[in-house]
Amino acid sequence: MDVRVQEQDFDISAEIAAMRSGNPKIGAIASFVGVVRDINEGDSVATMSLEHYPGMTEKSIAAIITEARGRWEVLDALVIHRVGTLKPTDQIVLVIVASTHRGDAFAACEFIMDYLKTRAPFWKKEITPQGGRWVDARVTDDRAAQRWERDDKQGK
Amino acid sequence: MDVRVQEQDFDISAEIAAMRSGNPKIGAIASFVGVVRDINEGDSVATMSLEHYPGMTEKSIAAIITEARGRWEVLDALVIHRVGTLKPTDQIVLVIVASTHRGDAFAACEFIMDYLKTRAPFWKKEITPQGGRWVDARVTDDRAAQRWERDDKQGK
Amino acid sequence: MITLLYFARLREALGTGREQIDLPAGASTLGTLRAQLSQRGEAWAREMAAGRNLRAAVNQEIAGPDTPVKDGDEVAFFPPVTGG
Amino acid sequence: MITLLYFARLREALGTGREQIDLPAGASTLGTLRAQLSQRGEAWAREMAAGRNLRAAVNQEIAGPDTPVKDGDEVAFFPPVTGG
Repeated sequence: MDVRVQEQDFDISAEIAAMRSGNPKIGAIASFVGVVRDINEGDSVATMSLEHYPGMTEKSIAAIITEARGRWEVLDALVIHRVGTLKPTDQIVLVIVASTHRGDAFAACEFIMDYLKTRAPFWKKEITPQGGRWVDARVTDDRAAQRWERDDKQGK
Repeated sequence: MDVRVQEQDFDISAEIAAMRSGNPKIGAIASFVGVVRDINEGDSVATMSLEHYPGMTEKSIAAIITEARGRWEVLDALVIHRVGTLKPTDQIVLVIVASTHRGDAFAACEFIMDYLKTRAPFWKKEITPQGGRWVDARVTDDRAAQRWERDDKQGK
Repeated sequence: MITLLYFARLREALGTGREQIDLPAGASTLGTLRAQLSQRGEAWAREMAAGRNLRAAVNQEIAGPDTPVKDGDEVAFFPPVTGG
Repeated sequence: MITLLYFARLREALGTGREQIDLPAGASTLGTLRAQLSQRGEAWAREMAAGRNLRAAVNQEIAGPDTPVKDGDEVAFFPPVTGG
């Protein structure tokens, strides 16, 4: 289990290879890569700047991974989140979850991503030709995270 | 949209990079890597041999991707399935789905994987110290694919 | 002539992966073709038996017992798939 | 002394990202601390207003208005997060 916050890019092949060689019980690896889009609510984004809360960031992501491990079989998990200046088509975030079976890997990976979106202290600022603009939190992200809470109550 | 059946290994980083540079609308990339496990129903697996039905394989996977595109927003998708001899910790299959938002990417990726498991004509043979043994189809795989059919009927 | 393909466990049990035969008289569907093939001998009777969990495709599309089979078709029999 | 941290839009609006202050008298919870800070001037009143959608953490754990604040704590205020 590993959490990294860094300016440099990441290499998903290398990370998956390290996981595979580390545990021969792994049968399924689900992953997610977030990418800077060139269009966000109408304006063209020239660059994007990512700020975070050092210390709390790592703790909050580690707590999300711990929660995922309590719900699904997680043999290994990795979250890398980039900070600093990024441009369209750049990778922002990587979540990898390895499990024995794919159902657990997919669910835990999506859970971590949904919770990270609402609980990990990162803030995006878009730098357009019109100036800088802090990105507003999306209601859909809150809903995506709340899904997992409803699942709990219904015992699904 | 691309489907490849090949003996050689694949590089998920290179495939994701090609997708990202090809479409600046991509914001979310969900992917799945299937890995040869060293334990399958109790025996230790020395190697695994994968056979397929050339022609039908590619067609059936392309049809699964087309179905996914009808259900979710899919900006790009790639399936690579290896055949021939593989050993534990080797990569077997890669599914990558790119979309604007992560919900679509995750759902379409899991859907493609579940359908591939029950509809694409591949057969695994485990070669153990005790000899060769064709892997039996799993009931859990049928159930995983049927989930998506139930969703249709319920209009979810 | 039709092309018959057999895969995986079935290919090994029957000792062949591919053959070309004249469409047998009365074998106008996948179901009747399978019944005819099951009369070829012991291994065929066992592997093609009606209760056997076998899948089939006609011209590379998944097919059922009622799927028509005609001259020139490619017909494949195989166990449930286990890829991924 | 407590450490106060401000992030993103809030940091820019307040013109500061970090300060150390003596815990104000009567500010024993996050809610009362926020009310005190809102009296520092126009930008503070606007950004710290009760209706403002602001999040906070005490010692790097998400906290609510009733969370106790004591000497030595690290208290952070920030807008809803937008990572990933």
